[in-house]
Amino acid sequence: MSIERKEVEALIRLFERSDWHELRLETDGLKLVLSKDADAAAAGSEAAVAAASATEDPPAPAPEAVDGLVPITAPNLGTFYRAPKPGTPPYVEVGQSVSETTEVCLIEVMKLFTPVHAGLSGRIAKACVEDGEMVEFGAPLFLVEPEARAAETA
Amino acid sequence: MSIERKEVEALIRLFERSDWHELRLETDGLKLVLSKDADAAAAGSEAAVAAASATEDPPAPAPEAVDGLVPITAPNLGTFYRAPKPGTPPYVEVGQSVSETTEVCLIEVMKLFTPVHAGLSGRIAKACVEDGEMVEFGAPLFLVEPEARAAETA
Amino acid sequence: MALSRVFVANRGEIAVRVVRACRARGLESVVGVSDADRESLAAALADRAVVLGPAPARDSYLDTNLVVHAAKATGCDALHPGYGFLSESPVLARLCEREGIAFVGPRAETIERLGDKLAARAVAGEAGVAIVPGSGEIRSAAEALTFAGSAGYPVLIKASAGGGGRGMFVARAEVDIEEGFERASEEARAAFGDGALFAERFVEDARHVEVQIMGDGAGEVVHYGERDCSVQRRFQKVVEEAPAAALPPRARSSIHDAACRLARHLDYRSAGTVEFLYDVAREEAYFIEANVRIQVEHPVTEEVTGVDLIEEQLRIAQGGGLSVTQEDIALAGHAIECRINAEAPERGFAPSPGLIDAWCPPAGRGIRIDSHCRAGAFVPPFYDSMIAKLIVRAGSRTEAVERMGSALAEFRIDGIATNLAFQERLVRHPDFAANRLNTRWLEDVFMPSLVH
Amino acid sequence: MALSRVFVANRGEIAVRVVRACRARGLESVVGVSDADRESLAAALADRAVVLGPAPARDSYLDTNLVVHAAKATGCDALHPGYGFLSESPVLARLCEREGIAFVGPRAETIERLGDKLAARAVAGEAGVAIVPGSGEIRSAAEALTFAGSAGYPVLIKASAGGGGRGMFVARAEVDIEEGFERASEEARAAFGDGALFAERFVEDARHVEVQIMGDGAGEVVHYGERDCSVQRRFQKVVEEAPAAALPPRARSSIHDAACRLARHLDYRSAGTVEFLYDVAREEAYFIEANVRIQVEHPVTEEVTGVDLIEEQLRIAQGGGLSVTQEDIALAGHAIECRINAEAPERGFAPSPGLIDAWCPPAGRGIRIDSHCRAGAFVPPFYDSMIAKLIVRAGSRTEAVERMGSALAEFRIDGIATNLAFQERLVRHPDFAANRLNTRWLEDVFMPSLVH
Repeated sequence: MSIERKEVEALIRLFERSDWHELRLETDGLKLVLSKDADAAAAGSEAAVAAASATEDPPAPAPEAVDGLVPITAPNLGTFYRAPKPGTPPYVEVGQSVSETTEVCLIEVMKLFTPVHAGLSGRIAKACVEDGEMVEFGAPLFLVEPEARAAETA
Repeated sequence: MSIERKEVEALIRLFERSDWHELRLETDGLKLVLSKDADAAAAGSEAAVAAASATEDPPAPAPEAVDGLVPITAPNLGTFYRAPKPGTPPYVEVGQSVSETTEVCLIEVMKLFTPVHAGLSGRIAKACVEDGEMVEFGAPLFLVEPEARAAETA
Repeated sequence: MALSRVFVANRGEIAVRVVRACRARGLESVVGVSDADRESLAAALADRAVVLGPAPARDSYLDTNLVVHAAKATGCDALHPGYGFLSESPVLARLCEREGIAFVGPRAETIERLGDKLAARAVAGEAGVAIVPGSGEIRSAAEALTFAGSAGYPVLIKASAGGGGRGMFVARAEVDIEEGFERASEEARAAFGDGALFAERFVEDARHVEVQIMGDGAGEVVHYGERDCSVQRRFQKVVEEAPAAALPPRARSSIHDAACRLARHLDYRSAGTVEFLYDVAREEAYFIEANVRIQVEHPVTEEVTGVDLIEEQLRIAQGGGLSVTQEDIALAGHAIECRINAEAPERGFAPSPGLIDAWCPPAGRGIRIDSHCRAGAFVPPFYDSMIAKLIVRAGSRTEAVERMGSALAEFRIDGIATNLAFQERLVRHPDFAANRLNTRWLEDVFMPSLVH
Repeated sequence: MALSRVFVANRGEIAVRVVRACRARGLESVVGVSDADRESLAAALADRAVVLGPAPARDSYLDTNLVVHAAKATGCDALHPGYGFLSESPVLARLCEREGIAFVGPRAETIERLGDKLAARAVAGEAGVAIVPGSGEIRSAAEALTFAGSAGYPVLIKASAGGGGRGMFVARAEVDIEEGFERASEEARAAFGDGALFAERFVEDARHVEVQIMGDGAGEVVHYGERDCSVQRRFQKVVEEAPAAALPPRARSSIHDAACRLARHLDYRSAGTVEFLYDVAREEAYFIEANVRIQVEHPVTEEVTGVDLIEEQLRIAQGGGLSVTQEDIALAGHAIECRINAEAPERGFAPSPGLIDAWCPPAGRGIRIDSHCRAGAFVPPFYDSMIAKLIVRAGSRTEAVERMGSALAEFRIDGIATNLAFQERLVRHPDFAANRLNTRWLEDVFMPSLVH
């Protein structure tokens, strides 16, 4: 083998993080093919081995589309408030349409209240946090069905 | 990704040590193909990356055939003597034919002299150690051209 | 005060260190991390980790309100600021006070009085602690000239608000004063938003020595001996030792006394360091400044005294006072710390963040590693480049130097550039072994010796 | 004797430990390894490594002639045997003597006199050291019965040549004697090729305590306090501590004196351990045996005394004598060692050799790891399963127990089964915290508590 193990490891990590769908590497004695496409057939003889069982924890929630829904995430840690003031109606309700500049909630840090904007157009599909709860940076506050898709299902 | 990195690493190591020519693994999100056969074409799109440079040290000398020559190795650490006694002719000379039971040298440990047998039939192609030198376990003492090949080149 | 849960307002090795100390004292810990540190060792070891904000420190670790909000929201009744970041911010200390959170450090007013260098010099004067002959605030090059005329050259012009070597300039003769004043003033404004300057005598052959003190906040103060941190690059410490083996006994006891006097004068609470410039030729030590927090180099003191300074800080915050009297504190052996950084000395010490592929630290008798790194850890590009502190202790300085050389040689880190080889060459230099060092040795003697 | 190069006749962590100590004393080191240990850490750190023979220990580490030949052929003038393997072989010591190689250990005659248990008891008697009431050699079940009748039950029947728990049997009443004699005799023959037995009173509530001694070979002897190694499984130590906190002061000083008396009686050279059985009910300590080598658990003594026992052994071999007098040796704090093994406690402690995928040991203040392992290392199936010694020190036993629990929880080893979780449960058991332990606690109390 003329390729170092750590190089292979580094490549695999790089690949996992990348947008690439396939990575193919050939050196003197080793050929490495990584693919995220389950349909991409790998050639060669069928010296298959049983797949090792997967035990990794589910990935942490990230601001990516889930079932076509896009989260609005917390810009920092703070306390989540759905309404401008106690006793007033919430900024948004589930089912309501929002545009990029719609204020959807407040995040409070030491009595400083900062409005959070939707950041995209669409329809509020779900509220993820209870009023008055602490949220961390990056936590999903609402799930939004983006406009294009909302139009389809309307 | 539902496969753990360490599992991939373990597989690669396993593969490197094995006699297998190809290993193919599919799990939920990852497809891994390892091949020692430079001709085995891997399918999929051509998202090739430049091969990482290989910097691993050459493997330590092992009792394996080199250029078709087979080493006779030291059974333990000791002092190597080519002749039964000082002033007497050596057990074997380069070019000489040996059989499995031919004594080829002595290894001395604290004045205890143990003969080393050739262990195979063939022709002594090279003496690797000077008389009186310390050798370690596994060190090549002689290189032997095995009988079959010796017959060919004779 | 009965405390139960400590908010750790820091990252890296000191966050790990504080989490471990909390556990040792039966306290829970919550660490506030940035997005880049979600997977950090401190986050894994603490009872809980919360993500404050995105990776840049100003949006996470340096946001005072965010930090205190997180501490309150997670039910913490104490906050440890570590070093760097907000550790010397009187605003944080005051906010904690107001919110009923025990700040593990001095009172806000102490931080204020010692945080500004001019104010600190005044305090030292009140406490009868000698300071290097220096000016009050200087507002013009002309004022600097006048001072230099009476104190003699060379003269150091430096920012009042500063620290870390920024806003400093050495004037070796009259002709340098004008330029020095302008440059120092500019840098001070740029770095600290405050152009106030002062000037002082520049000691050519100087050692940086500092005394570790601890106070209960009610007048009781002890010291844990001194450290020598003369090996510096651009005013940043590179190697630290305890004790300062080169100090004559008289100078040693004089700085111990001065440090305690200063701390007692302020009813100092928690851990602090009083820094002195030791004039080798005159055998005199002058007060430089006080650091109102635990310091990076605190482990060398721990190794020669056997005390755990972080646990002691926690005990004081809990209202338990000092665990020892001065008589109980005995020093034994010698300890050295090398700061291991993700940086490439051969490329001007450029930071080298990235993925650590292999992490094989030395181990065994007399070896201590304070670090948040391990194989597979990612060194983010947003923060300080320190990835480990390698600390050795031995019976004597000579043995400790030998042990440090071997330990550095054994330490293997793959995947990123480090200063391991640089540090090894440094501690194996004959001047280092012989303790022929001063604050300029690294730049004037050692660095040039590497060029070939 | 001016020495320059030490042959390390061992493997694993102790080989690494000896290599480092050689370096600290300015000595070169050559390590003799088996084929399986070519890539070991000791081989990498030593100035040179030579491959003695194939993996099985009898063809490499246990071949006396091979070891001495390798030492001579590589120009070594001293040999350190570590522990286990040939460390207590008088043949090796004598061969070294004959070949002009300084054996880092006692003289061959000392090893002979203390190596056989019956002979050792006789020596103890000469030196006025109390032994547990016991018999001379017993040649039949009848002789065992006679002894038990006078000393009282229970009685321990054990092999004279033995060690490590093999060839031992407890007879609780007359009816057990016959079977015990037969089984112990059989096991003794099988394990040691020598069926000689003796019997002694079995102390029900006993602690295993031992005194670390060091002699210059010319009559000067010091002790470094004692250790408590009561936590044992099948007579194998699992956890060791220093000091033995449960010992009353009178018993403590009595074993110190007895150990020194024994060592002085033999003009003992190098490091040794005198083991005692402490009868908790009677508050009496009886001599068990002496170990004529450095022991696995020596680091706990180093941590509370500050001395480096391996370096001290080397100094004595170099003719430098003892570095300290008894008055110089002061104890501070408490240290605990847990043996970390590649074994699966839940599968009857089956050894689990294999490849270590991840190796993330705890680190920081008060933590010491003595180990030859790292990520990517292969634990070969041919030898002892110990892969690390985790040692903690703290100001008190309570703090040390807490630190050990945390350190074990932090320690992560992937790829092979280990006893980390087992050790963590052990040190977190209320009996362990309260130091309510004896030599049978692990098997009689702790192990059953794991069953659910």
